[in-house]
Amino acid sequence: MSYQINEELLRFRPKMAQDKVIFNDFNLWYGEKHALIDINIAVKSNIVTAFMGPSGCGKSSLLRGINRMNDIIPVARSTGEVLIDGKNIMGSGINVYDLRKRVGMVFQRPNPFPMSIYDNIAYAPLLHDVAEEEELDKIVENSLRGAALWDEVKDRLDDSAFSLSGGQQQRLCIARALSINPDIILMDEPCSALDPIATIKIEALMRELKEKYTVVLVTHNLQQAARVSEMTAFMYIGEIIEFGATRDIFENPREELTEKYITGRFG
Amino acid sequence: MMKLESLIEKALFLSASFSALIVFLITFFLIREGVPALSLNFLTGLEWRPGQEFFGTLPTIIGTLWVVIGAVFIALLIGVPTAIYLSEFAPFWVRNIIKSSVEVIVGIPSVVIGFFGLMILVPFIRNTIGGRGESILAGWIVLAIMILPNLISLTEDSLRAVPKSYREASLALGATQWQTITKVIVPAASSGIRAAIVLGVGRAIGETMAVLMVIGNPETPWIPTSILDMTRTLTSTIAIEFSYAEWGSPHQHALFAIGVVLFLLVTALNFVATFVIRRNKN
Amino acid sequence: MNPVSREKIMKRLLLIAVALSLIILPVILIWVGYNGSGIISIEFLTSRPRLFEYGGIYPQIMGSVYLVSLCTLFGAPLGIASAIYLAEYAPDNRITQSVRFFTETLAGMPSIVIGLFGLEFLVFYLQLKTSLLAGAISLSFMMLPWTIRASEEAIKTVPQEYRAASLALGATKWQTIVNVVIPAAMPGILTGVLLGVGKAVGETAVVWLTAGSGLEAFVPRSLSSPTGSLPMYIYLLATQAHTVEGVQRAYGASLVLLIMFLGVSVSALMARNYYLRRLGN
Amino acid sequence: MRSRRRKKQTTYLFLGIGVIIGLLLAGPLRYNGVINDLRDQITSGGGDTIPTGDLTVAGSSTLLPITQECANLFMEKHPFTYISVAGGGSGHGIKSAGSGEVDIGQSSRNIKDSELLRYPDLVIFSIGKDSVAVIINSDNPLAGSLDLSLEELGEVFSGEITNWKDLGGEDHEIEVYTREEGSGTREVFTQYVLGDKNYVSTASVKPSNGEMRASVANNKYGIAYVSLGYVDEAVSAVLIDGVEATVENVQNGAYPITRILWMFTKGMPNNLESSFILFIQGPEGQKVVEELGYIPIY
Repeated sequence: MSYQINEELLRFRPKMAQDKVIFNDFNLWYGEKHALIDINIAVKSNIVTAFMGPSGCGKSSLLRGINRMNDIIPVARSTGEVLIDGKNIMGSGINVYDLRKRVGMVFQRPNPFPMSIYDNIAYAPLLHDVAEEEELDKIVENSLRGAALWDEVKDRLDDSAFSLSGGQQQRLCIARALSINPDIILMDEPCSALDPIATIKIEALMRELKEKYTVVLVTHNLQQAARVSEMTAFMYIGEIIEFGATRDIFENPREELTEKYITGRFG
Repeated sequence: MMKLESLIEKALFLSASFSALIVFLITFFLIREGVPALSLNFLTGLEWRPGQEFFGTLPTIIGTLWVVIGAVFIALLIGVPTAIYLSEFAPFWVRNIIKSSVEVIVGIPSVVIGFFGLMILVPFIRNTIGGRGESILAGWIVLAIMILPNLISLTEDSLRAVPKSYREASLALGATQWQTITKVIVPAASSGIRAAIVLGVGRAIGETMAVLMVIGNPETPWIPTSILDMTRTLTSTIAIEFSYAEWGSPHQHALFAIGVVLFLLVTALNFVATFVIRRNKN
Repeated sequence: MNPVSREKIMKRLLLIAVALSLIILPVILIWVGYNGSGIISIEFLTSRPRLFEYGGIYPQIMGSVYLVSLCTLFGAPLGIASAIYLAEYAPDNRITQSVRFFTETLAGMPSIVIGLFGLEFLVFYLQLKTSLLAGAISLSFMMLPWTIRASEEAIKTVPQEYRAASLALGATKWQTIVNVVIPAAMPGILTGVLLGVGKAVGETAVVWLTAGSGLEAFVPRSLSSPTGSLPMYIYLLATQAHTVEGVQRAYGASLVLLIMFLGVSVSALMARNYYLRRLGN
Repeated sequence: MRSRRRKKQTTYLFLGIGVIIGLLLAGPLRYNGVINDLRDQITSGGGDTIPTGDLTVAGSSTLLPITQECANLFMEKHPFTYISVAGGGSGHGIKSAGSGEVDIGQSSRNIKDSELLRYPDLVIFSIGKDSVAVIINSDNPLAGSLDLSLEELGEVFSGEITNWKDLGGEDHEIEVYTREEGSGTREVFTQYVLGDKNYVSTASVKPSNGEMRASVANNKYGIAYVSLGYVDEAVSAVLIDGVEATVENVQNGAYPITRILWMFTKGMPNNLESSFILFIQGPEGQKVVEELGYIPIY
């Protein structure tokens, strides 16, 4: 089995990039279940970092550690540190709502609100009072442009978000995440519910987004990780088995487990 | 911000507890007024003669059960097939028409249905079947009409909630549609149907005006032996006697005590319903 | 018998049951319409009752409107707030379970018991007298659990993904509920509230004991005025009229009440469709 | 701006609901205010002989039509009064008036000794009379000709005579209807006809005159007793000792079964209360009593 790794990605060296998110001895439990075990990695800024692994390995939980979305699960509890730009977001005195304003998130299935396209984007800026009414149109346009959706929807902003196709809906969700002007964008298997054409568009978008944002991608699709991410973490049953440049992971994995997974012998 | 959030949560909790508060108040006031009349004799006595201060409600309780059980049975006989038709066979537009027309029945004031029973149903029963017309049978029909709509829509909901894959699996095994319905879908929806029955029983026990107008309410109720017998229900006894009862008299206390019995019956049913629904979830 | 012919027979039996449940409504509607339409006139709808069984039913129509509006004013916000708590906040513990249990108990409470309670507690104990206020509050006790049930159901069917998306954008729980969950649940909530309104419009036993005699000649002048209502008027005339005139008025009032109920149902349907369209489903 | 539209729609919705509720509530309140203003003007300038003020009446639903109609007429005559009439039944009326919750109570049955003991301040007025007629179905072969003594009637209603055959009619069970315990009609019927006997236990209890009549009109073998005003061509009245139940026969004392309709106040009535009670007892009120099928007090 061979993977086609993007030319541009081959030039990437981890040392070239700055650390954006650092996990220090991060552990997470769901009730009795130890979901994440001693996570110690650093996500670099302005690249795409992929978390991959078989289902149930904890990759989504790890992603949700970055914007503390695990908090909304009543039985979840965690230890250790998660630093964003050097500041521990698990610490006391952190306003979780401000944190989430800095970290946009895109979910597995497109989940636009049952509102118009415009209102979907305007939702968060209005909520946080960041925008004057006049600026709102600008924010909507920029967010939609950022998600490469503007040209397709600019004449139908008042239509319901559900009138869009699945791929368009997912890009709308990306635009919505951009509307709060975050530093980091989390994507939780954003293409798993989409067809190949829509997937290609989203992947192209990810490559554009990393110019301005730090992108963290959860995927179970190895091809996708190889196509878009500079760095890849391979996880298995709550642990990081291997973390490094995507090229290294795919071409010379250090761990036997990684190799087995890459070559499709399990997972 | 967090403070506001927790304040809101507390306010919402208070709203939610309000219904509990009402139930407590109802219990308190019913018991306060009803307890003087509550005794073993009240529940097992056979004679109801308020003029002579005999307050035995056993025939009334049994009469209520007769009326309610029969009505629910008739409603099931008509309602479940209708629900099956709606969820399995009916084209979309037919379903819409039937559902909305059945739901309008809920809105017909019970007084109107009782009036209908008194003017049409009672003479019909007397002339074709016999007896006085005012009978348990008339009560069955009137009550069945009143609980039918809820029964149909709840049953239909639970039938529709059965996953499509069950149907496909059964049909793929060569079962006919009818076999699929009786062997797979109805059993799968049975807990929902059970809950609908319990709710129907509750509604039937509490129904007052319509039943009161057609079941005859004999002077001294007896334990019914035929469906053409007249009988009394708990609610009809309160409704017909309440307005003239002397305030503070044993008669008034006895009527409140009937209220207590009604309350207990309904609460017990609710226990059962909760139990049925909980078992459904597990 | 082979399965195919049995299937045919079964289907025929099914259709008989369907026909039976379908026939009830037209029979009653035609019966009421046939007997009641003769009396309906502008005069009947806009004047007040005279000499018990003559005159019109204007105060009764308005009385019903007042009672039901006030009852909705009390019942709906409380019901929706309770539903939000039960669906979004309530931890799965004893307290929540008992709150839910009591709500269900209230839903099953016979209306005559609620009427007795309204009379004891509101009319006598709180000294509200037989009045608009006492009637409306008692009615709202009846309506409350239905609103709670329907709204909770509606709120629970809002997909979890909406909440996750909103929270991930930095919205607080309450902001999420107000801006995303409630609008998405609106069709269900509206239907629930209007269902409760429909129940309240036709309720007799409760208003009998708490609101008024039914024969009132004026629209209520204040919250403490006795208030007539259509169901009570129908009950009085259906059972106590001396003459054909009176019975005819009972039918006429029944027709008006049915039309009011249909009006509420149709507006429920329209509101529901409007919201569904806006939500784009 | 698109952004505002969504918020505005919601705002309009709530505004609309608010306006509707406001209008509904404003109606009664505004009316109240106007009346009070007018009343203040009148009372400050006029004498104290004009009845003004609010009056509440509650009790028997038998008297309800009389009181309601008289209240309407009274209010037309005295525009600055407001009389609200509630039902609730005789027991409710006695309790409410006795405890001062309403100004005037009304009852279609006699006040019991125990009630007089509990509410010793009650001052009692009669506003009309009622008579009770026994009715059978018009298709009954005996219709129009049935003539019973009070004693025979007692045997019919207590179940000692159970077959029409025994009264000279068809061979069929007699189906008895009666009013509920506590009803004034029942009380007077019991007093004159049954004495100490119990009603036959298969007697069907009907909570109103109208239902009594409707039941007999629909039942060829039924027998019931109703207020005189409810006798019409749909049913046939039974002669008692040869006397027909008519207003004249009641007034001249030939027809035996009568009762009195009562009103009462707590303590001596004030100006407004006495004006209203006098109005009902006067010619206009008694005309209403008569029109509604009851018997005037004089």
